[in-house]
Amino acid sequence: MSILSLTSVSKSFGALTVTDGASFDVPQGQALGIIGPNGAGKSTLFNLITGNLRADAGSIHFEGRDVTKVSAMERCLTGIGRSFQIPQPFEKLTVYENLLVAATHGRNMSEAMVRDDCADVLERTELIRRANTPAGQLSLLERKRLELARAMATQPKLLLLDEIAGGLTEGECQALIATIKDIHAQGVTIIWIEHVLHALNSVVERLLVLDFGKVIGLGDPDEIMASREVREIYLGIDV
Amino acid sequence: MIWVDTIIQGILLGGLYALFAAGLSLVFGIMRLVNLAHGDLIVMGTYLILLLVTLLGLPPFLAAAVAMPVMFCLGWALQKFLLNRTLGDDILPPLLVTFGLSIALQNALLETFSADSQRLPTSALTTASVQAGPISLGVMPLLTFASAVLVIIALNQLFYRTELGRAFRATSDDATTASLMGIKPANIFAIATGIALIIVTIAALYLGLRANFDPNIGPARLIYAFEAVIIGGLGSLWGTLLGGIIIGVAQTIGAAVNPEWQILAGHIAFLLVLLVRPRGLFPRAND
Amino acid sequence: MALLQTRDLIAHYGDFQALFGVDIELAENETIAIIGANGAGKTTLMRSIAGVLNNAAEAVMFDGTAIGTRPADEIMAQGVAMVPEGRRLFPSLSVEENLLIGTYGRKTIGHWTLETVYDLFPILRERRNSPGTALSGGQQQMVAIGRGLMSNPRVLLCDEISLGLAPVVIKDIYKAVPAIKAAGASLIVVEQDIAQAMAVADRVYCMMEGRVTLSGTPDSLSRDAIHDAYFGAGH
Amino acid sequence: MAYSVTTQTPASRIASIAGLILIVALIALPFFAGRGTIQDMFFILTMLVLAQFWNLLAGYGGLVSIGQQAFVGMGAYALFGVVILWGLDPVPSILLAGVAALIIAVPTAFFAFRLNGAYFAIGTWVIAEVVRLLVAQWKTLGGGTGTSLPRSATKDMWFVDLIQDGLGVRSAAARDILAYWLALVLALATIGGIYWLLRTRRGLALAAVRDNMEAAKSVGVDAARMKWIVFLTSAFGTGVAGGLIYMQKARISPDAAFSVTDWTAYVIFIVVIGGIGTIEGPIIGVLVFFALQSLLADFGSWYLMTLGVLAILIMLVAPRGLWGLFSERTGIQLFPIRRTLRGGKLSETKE
Repeated sequence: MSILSLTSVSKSFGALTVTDGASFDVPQGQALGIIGPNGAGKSTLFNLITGNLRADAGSIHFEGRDVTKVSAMERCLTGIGRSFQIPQPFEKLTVYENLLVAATHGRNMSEAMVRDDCADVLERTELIRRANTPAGQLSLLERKRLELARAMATQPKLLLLDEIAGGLTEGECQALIATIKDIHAQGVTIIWIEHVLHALNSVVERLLVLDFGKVIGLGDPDEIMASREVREIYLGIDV
Repeated sequence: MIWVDTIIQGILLGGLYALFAAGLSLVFGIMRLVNLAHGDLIVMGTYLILLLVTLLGLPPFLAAAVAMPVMFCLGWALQKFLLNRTLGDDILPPLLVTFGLSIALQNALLETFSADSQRLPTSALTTASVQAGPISLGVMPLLTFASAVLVIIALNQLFYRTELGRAFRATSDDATTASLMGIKPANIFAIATGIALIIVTIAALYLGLRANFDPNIGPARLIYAFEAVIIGGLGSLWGTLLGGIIIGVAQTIGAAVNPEWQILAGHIAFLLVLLVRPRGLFPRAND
Repeated sequence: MALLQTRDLIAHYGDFQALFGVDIELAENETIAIIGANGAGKTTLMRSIAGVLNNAAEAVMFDGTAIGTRPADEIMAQGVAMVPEGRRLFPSLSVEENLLIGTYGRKTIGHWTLETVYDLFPILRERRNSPGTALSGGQQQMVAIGRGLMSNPRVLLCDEISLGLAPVVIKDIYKAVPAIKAAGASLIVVEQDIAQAMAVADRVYCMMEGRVTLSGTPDSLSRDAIHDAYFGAGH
Repeated sequence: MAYSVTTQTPASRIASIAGLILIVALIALPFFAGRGTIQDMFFILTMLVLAQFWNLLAGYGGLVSIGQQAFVGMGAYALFGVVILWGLDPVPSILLAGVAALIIAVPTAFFAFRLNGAYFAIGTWVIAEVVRLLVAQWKTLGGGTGTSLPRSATKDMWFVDLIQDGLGVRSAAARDILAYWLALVLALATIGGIYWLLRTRRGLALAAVRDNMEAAKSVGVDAARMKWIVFLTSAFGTGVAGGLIYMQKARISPDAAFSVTDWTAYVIFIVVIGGIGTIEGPIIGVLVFFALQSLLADFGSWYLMTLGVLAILIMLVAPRGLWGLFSERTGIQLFPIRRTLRGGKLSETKE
């Protein structure tokens, strides 16, 4: 059964169409990667799925329910969690408090009930030693981890990751991949936008290629990457 | 017939409110700044004109012409040295600084000119009226309205026909990119506030000629101006004129029913528009 | 001597450090390309040179003067113009007005005028009175480049000018580069499209994580070296 | 070892002990202070309450209102209304004052929330004007000229007899003492209530929305509901304070009860000077404000001019106010809300 399904979803900003009739399904428990050149509309697609943007046309179903017109806040409560491409921490709150906001509101529970869960997420994302540091003081890697941790704190069924590995060193990237694999192994469905292909390919089972807001390829990662068309569009070079 | 007269008086009154509002609208349009001292600046303009009239013996219209460059410089300096420093993502600093300015200005006027109400000297012109069929129209209200229309035409010409207007629009769209094109947003903002204070001077002239004034009436002028701007839709100058007219007509109709209801009727008209069209009658697309 | 140079350029956004000591050089009449993945610091580098971000004075040298602390409008007046990422046309200005903004408040003497820009991109002459936002992406990019040229700059900074454009359109836009060089400007081109960068540039810098990881002439750089510098080793 | 959370700091522990001593002293004040001091303290405490609620709105909720006089005036008029028309005792009527303010806060929010930022500010001001003009039409309460509380009502107020006998003071002084004690209760409840709110998950949500609205929505924070909660809470508290202030004054008029200077401008200055966005700020601010007023009150408009200029300077030079300056230097917070995680892996090594 598919946990998420998009049917002919479109979005324009003025004359510019950034999502152009996107239709695809994500089966429960799968990890789907999304690639495409800059400006292809990847982040817009995410914002449409999470409700930070409202689609102009088409419909989005989550667990069989039509959520096309549902707010971002409610979509979070139904089980859609996300990270932002440019980390958006609550800078004046500590790392622990960042998670606490997400856990108490995203799951509608009291602080005492979620305390240990938050600590657990902090341990798994290797942020525990920074628990009491204001998020504004974190390094890039830590901010990326916090994005992941905060999304995890809402205990999502579907987790959307937006370029979470970008700008990290190889070692940092490997550690992050391990964390994401671990989350995936627990049955969380993942959709992941990433430029760092090797990171993406070590996790996802399916790959979706976006260009000019259109889905131009969807399938097995190796086959997709092997297709000449995709290589040309994505990298702009014949490799 | 009395109703037609009431409505026409209201439309002409709307001209005055549009004059109050045009400066506020200009400044907001370019730098998204709401100047809470706007009403007090109008009152200050009126006192400046009064001062020129009494000290130099100038007729009010000439005094206003002399006051304009002074007010321009004041606006320029105010923006350059004070208000520019408050602009940013946080809305608190500009609000609180202009609110502090409003209180300080009001009390400076009180200290200097006392709380007694004053009036600019009237002449034959200011009390004259013309007969249009069965309706008698004051020359002063007609002049006020004509001035409002002229100010709005002039602003539109400035915006769409001059290099400065181009820079205004570009800075309003995107100040960072404008600076990449060699425009200094800080200077553009200072000039805009200077121009707003020229319009304030025109509004001040008619405010002083039309009725008595004292240092405390600024905030009410700010509120009328604000209502006209919101009704018209943020950033639309012709909308601002229409907004002024709606407030003016509502007030004269309210006053015709019961003199105590004049101000209230204007506010209620504003709330009704807000209820039906939260973004005003002519909203700009990209706000 | 280099026309434009950065020396140990460091940039922060709040607590977050985006550039860690970047050194690049641009000679008179040269074109250099900066390549790198998202978040590598390319746009930050451009914004630092153009004066949107403040740096140490000596960190950016132009024509022998330290300009690192100058505001954007002064740097522009000195002769460094920028075509910003995402084109950033002024939505309330027409095409022609957008171009004229490049000459605000000064008389510029040089090759580029409304006429010569229209000759470079003839389609803009037809659409001169349309609002900038009504144009296609490629046409908007032409306006953005034209707007930068109108000040007759000595250095033109082009940030991701092929972003979101179809390959055919990108080719069209890059056709203008020889004319721009012929009129006497030096170019810094930020590109994600590696092939395009290689084709147009005299020299290439590759950035990763706020540092230059590779530089040289296009011929001297192997595909593998670029890949490693671009994505990090291991792919 | 399991994890635990604390918000206490050494400074806050000392502060809470000092606070308890201060509260006892304040309760006992009428036993040894003169009537003038009691009246001054009443003024300080009621202004503090207004300042705390405006700070909750603007400092924590990001809702800059210039229309707080609507709630002061409405609360005050409601109190006069139920005392004069229904014959209720003024003391319990203070709570009805809050309810009345709450009732007009609902339509106010409905209109004002349609406006953003600065326009929200003026919008609340317009609505306050509308309420003032409507109340001025209420002829039974004196219309535009206002009215007084009937002597019978003020004389027989709850507790006045007790205080009169217990402290051996005259009826007028006993009423002042009663008003003072009520103001003290209100101020403590306000500070305690706001501190409690900030320490709940709603308080976290407020901070999150202030930092990053989009991200807050994406983790399930209902930003719209937070706005309503803050606005209505602040209206209720401001209305209660308004009722209490005019119970003590015993005379009301629309111009005084809906004065933008008295009930909003002063309050804004108090918060800005003391430090916006902290509980300590309004406390410091009201003390500075009272000191300035005592020094400069004879100079009339010079006093207000000074306040206006001072607020501008603070906003430009030290936007976090006097407490902010102190707190940044020393790191001291008397009302800490930061949750510190302890135990577990954090206790393995000292940080």
